[in-house]
Amino acid sequence: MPYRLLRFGLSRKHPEPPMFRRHAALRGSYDAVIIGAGGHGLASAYYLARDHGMRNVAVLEKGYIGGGNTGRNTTIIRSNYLTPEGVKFYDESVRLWQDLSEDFDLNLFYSTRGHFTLAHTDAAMRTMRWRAEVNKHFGVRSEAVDADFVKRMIPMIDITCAHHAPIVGALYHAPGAIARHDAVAWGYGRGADRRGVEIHQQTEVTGIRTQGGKVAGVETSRGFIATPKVLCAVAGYTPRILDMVGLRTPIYIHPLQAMVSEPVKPWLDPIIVSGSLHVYVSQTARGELVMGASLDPYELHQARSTLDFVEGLSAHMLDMFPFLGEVKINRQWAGLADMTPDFAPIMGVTPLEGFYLDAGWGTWGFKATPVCGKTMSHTVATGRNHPLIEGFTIDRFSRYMLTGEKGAASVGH
Amino acid sequence: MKILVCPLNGPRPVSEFAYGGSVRASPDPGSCTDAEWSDYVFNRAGSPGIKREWWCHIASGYWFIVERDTLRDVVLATFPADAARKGFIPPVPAP
Amino acid sequence: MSGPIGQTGQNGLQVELLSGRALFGCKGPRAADWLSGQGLAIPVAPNTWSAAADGAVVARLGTSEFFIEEGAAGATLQPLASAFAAAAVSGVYPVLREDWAFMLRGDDVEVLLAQLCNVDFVALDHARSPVVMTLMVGVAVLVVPQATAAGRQYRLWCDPTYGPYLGSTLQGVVGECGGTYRGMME
Amino acid sequence: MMYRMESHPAEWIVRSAPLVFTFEGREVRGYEGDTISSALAGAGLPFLARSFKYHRPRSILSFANHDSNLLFQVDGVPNVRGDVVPLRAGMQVTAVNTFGGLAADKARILDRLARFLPVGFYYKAFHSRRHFPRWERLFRAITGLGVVSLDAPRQSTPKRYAFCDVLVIGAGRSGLAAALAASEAGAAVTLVDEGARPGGASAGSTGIQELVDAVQGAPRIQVLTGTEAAACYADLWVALVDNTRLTKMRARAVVLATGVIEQPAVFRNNDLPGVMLASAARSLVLRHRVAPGRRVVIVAANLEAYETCMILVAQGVSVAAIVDLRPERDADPQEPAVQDCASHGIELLRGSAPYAAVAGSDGVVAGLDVAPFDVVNGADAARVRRLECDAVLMSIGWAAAAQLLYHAGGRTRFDDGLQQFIPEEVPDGMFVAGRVNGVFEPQGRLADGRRAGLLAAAHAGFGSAAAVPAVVPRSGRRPSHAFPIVDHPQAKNFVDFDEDLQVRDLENAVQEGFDSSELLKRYSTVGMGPSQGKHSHLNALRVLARARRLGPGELGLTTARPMYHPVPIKLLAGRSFHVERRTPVDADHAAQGAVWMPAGNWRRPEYYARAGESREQSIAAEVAAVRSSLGLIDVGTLGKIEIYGPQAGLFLDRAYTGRFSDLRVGMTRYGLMVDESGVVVDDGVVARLAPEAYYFTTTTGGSATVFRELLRLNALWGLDCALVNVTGHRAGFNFAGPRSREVLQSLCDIDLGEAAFPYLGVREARVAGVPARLMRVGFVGELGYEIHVAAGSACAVWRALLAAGQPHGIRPFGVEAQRVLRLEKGHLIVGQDTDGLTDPLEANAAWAVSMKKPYFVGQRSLRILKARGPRQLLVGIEIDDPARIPRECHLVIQDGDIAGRVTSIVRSATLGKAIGLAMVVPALAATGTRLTIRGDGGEPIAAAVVPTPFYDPRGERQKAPGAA
Repeated sequence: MPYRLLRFGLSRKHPEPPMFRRHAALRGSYDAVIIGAGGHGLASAYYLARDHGMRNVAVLEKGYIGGGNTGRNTTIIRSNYLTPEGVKFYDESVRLWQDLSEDFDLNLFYSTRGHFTLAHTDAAMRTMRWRAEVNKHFGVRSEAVDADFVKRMIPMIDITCAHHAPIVGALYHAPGAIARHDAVAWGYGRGADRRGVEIHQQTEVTGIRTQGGKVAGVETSRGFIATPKVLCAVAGYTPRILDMVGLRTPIYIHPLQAMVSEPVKPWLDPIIVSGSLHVYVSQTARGELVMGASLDPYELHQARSTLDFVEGLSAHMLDMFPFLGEVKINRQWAGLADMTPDFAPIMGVTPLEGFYLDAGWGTWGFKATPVCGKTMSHTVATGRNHPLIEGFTIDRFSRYMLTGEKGAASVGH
Repeated sequence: MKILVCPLNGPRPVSEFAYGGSVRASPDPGSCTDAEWSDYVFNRAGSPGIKREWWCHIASGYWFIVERDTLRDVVLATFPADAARKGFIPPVPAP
Repeated sequence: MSGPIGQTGQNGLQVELLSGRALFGCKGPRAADWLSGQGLAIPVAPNTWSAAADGAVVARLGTSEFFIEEGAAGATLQPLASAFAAAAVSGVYPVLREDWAFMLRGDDVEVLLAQLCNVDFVALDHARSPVVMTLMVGVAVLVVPQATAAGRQYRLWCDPTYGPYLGSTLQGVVGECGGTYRGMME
Repeated sequence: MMYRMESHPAEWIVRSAPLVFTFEGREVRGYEGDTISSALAGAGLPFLARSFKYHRPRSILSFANHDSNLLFQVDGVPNVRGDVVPLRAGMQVTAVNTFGGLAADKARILDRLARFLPVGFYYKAFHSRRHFPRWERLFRAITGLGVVSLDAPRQSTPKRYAFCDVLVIGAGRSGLAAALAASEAGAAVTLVDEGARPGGASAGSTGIQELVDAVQGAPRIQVLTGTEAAACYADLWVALVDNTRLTKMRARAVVLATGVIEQPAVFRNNDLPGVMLASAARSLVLRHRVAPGRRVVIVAANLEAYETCMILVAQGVSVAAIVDLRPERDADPQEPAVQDCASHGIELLRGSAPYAAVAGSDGVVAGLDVAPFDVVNGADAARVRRLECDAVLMSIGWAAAAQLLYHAGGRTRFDDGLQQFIPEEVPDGMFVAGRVNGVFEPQGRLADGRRAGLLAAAHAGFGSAAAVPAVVPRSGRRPSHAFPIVDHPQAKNFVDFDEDLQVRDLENAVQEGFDSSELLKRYSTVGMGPSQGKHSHLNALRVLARARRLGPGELGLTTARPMYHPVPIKLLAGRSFHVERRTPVDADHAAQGAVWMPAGNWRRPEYYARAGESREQSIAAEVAAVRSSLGLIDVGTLGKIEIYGPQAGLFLDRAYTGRFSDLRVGMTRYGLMVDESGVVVDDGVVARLAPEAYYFTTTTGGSATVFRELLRLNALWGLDCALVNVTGHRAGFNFAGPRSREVLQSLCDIDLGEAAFPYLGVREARVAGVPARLMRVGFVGELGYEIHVAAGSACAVWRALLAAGQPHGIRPFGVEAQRVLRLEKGHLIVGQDTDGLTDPLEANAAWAVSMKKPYFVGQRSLRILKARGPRQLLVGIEIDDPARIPRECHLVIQDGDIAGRVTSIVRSATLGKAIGLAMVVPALAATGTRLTIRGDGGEPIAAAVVPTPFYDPRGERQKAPGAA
């Protein structure tokens, strides 16, 4: 029992202040407004205040803190990407992740578990080797491993996958980790709040005012606020905000679903991903199996669940882990994913001066939370793209200079 | 599961169909600018709304058009594919 | 009336793999005219079928495609095929059909179908002789319900490269339902 | 202490069929008709389980599967729900998540440490980067519930689709009435209930049996008991789950008569064994003849409490007192049931509340401290009085079982009178009835059920809605108390029994800023346990509302998501079909020793194993056979498409980058396909059979998607042509090698002479008497013919070709040999030598693009890409030292940067060198450029850019007259 817990037993009143304050009213103006109090928005606010001294900042959230994809994703953190841009970017994120709990003095349960991307065909194995080679080039610990290695590390797996898609090997990524997703938003939120940033929940942005090609302010459900800088960090809702400023992007929205089992005694240590079986799974510290599959097949702006999803994912889970038949699925849910043609995000400055974009996260925005905060806060503060996001700028499409990250997609899209 | 009413095969669950994306009018590639073309190729009207979409009934290979509210996931109407003929359609050269 | 839901028992439930029946397919804007021209009574409505005099199944797939399976008497296809080969009519195009063919019958045949496919076959308007194109255990199939003295039976066709899979799957499910499977299956 | 009562005619258990099983290793007796929980309770065990967090002793709370106190490990199966799972003889039952057994559980120390483990304590410590891993190991050891046995076999379960006009969910009073009404209107009705028998909570009470009989006698009603409606999805797609299977029910209309879930009162030690919901006691007594105790105290706040009291008294259970939270005037003094209780001399303490329950030596409740109580000031701790008892029943209110309504996208509003969320927006085709609809009077529930049943039938097309009474017959009855929560300085007043959450845990969470329902749930984990908040959400909301000084309606509940009860993965997975595709000669391949490799749904021979040959030797021998004499490969997995009509050529001109309208009849041409952005997506061979007839192939992987996209383009363009997909109906072989012509000629009825059938020609002919389509193409770089025949004749032709080739040492060859052969010719494979962004210029395929055409898909983008210039180029490479060759996807390194990658590599015996293709930056693309490739160990491998094809650069062998 750590000493720091003693105070809870010894003090009559609960010795903890609020993590974030409620503010009666909005101020008339802020130096910057961040739309979206998810991990990305709050991380950007945190680093703006901590590293760039911008504290007169408002974070506007139409729902509640971390209520979007931050609280709906399957919390996998990795940097085993395919393109140099992607690898460098996510590797920096992993570096930041590792110290985050101590930075925040909040336990994020950042848990390095090792990450397997299973290959069931030669072609898939080729991609794994490609990713491993690029990863190693940038000092990221990834290896293309054979089926024996997989069997040794995950002895309970059915290596033949029900004689349906035999595992021929995998990309093994030792730094692969999971974390308690909500706590990440809370940690950044508390840190930003303590530095003077105002977080306004249940505050919806209804419009964005511009003047002479520059951002002038934000219309909200609680009135207008003037600001020269707006950061849009609302993955899943990005197009709705972009319509307010007439900015066109390739982003389209598909739901991404997930499900979780009842708690059972932990038996699965690493994170397992299978592209061809459309499965990713890890087991939390509570003992729940958290599982995801591929993107829903058509555009939809509603986080509804489907039966097809649980049926398909359950069948594929049993292909890999046949003994799970009696384990019960407790809950399923969905989030809305910003998809892009090249499976890379869209970040940085935009044609509208003072309007900054952090979007297009597809299915992997969570793992980028810290590095997005770092790079977007730099971009907002200086008005210039951070070097790490040069490959992700919005103009890459009109220039036909896409960043091909599809090969690193965790599951089929 | 969602039901789509296929003009040929009648009401079937969405799992019998393949989604073909929104119906989008192409600019004339001969006369449009590079910017107009790349906008057509890559950019999307990503906001929710009532959209016309391509859907294919897999078992019969039949393509048709669905008018759907992408916010509520409500199918408002379905039509045969000629409802999609808008914008630039390559002309048939004179023989 | 709507779909049944219940258990199957010893009920003559049977799946049979039918092989060796000749098939013919054609499509195109003038396919209907040409077939009528050959003296064949063709179904008028899309996705319906009719039985030729010799028992051949004549199915209209959509508006302009036709699928014909030789009947027991076997008098329809040979003349048709040779006539087609002879006359290269524009607007009528050949559709090679090498499908695997199945027959599903028995008291609880709809109960069996309910485990394979999402279509409510009981609720179909059988009076208009419907043809159903759907997915069955993941495979595109052509289904023709037939009324017989013994009750309703279902004819089933699929792409031959899916045949072995569909056959063995049907074999497994019909077995679990207390029925039998006939036809060579490795 | 609970005990088994003497038998009763209406009991559900079969006294003549005792069942012996073991619990925690000790033998216990129950009866057929018992559930695991009722049997253990009936056997008089003091407590049955340990709680999730503090490992406190627990016993029955809801006996309705609405709390997770009673999850067991049964015969190796984790988290078996004792409330509902029928007892079987010989069951081996143990408690889950104990350390050293139920009684001696070492982890019970955690209960003492509770003060030091406040809400979210695990966020507040254990996170130094150095020590976290150690703490985490500890956490992972003590969390979780049951144990998964890793050697349990795969279970396949049946699954079915089902259909009905009206699905009624819940066979209680209103559900039964709804089913009857709907069937009378002519609808086919399916009535489901999770209980073992129809009747729901009302089972046993007056008038129910008559209803049940009526339903069972009615036409068109199918009753499914033991069947849970686990979820309701879009368009009334309902997942029904019983213990053997998942049924996917498509209903035209749904009646939700799911009733209500009884809620616990919150007071200190309200989790002691012996403290349970009144509804639990009712079911235990009436169905399983298990008495809650010998001296019962009822905590009351509604009429049901008094009804329960009279039922118990009638069954001979002695009730010591009723502690009613309500002041006298609100306590239904005029109701007969209330007066009955009084007349039976049962002490009624009104305006009083339980302040704390007291445990006896065996851990079971032995007394209840009660105190004067009102909603404003709470309990008066100064005037506590102890009531001796061995059971405490709670009957203070209900929560609507509206989960399925939320699943389907419906909305509710909070009704202050009922203290319940009642339906406000109900999805089209769904109708709500009975207590879930806020209707509590028995007669009202009948009327409401009838109303909903008729509306549902009308929606399904039976009868008219106009005739149906619109009003919901809600009465002034107040079934639920507004704040059944009593504070206590020593806490242990539990709101959530799954997660061991006390009132102060929630208040502290709110203090820390988690002050909305969603944030409170996420931080405190209230309602996140296996029972998904069925017994905890409403009280948690009340605590939150008090702290925020708002009404529950202003805050609202979190959205309920599927499943209603957790569902075993095996039932969701069902049989799990794996679609497999086989070419017609699959069996022959197997007979010839094929070693398989998957290709989408297909399987293809990687090579043919032969006795005494290694894999490499077999592949080399297959290559050698093709180069020196003859080989045969099954290419039937290629997509095969025919297109007919006056505008077929025009269609292909638009769909492919090349021109085909000017292709001569009887000739073939390579076809390359790009998407609108100019990226290479597929390739194949296009043959012109007749002026208005073409036959073309696609890649194996692309066949389905390419054909579908071509159909879409045809629908869009409306050209006069028709597409036919013959991929599965036509088999295809490649018969290749210097001897191919002479051997094929012996089987073939047309002249294969160079003049009659030149390179790249296509002909219709008979091979071995079978109508065949021959294409003279050179993918492997030798004289060769692709032979395409109807699937039904494929085996005959395959065998004839092998037989005829026998004298020439023919070998069937697999995908590996073909990779070598095609690579020696420098042919690319789309998807291997190209990636998701490769355009034709980068792929060195500009020769296959005709920019002069008026239009083709991707043409406009290719103009832009041409101006942009290539970002990479596909080049041939030769490795200096054939002994040390890189692997595919090893990187080309230039000045420490990534400058490309090897896309294909092979050690060519034919050429005696290691050759390959690489995608490199343009600066390194010039022939002769030296490349450094980083090998497996990171060691540099030297190579040079060389021209392709590597083998027979001028293509003489495939064109030549065939003299080898």
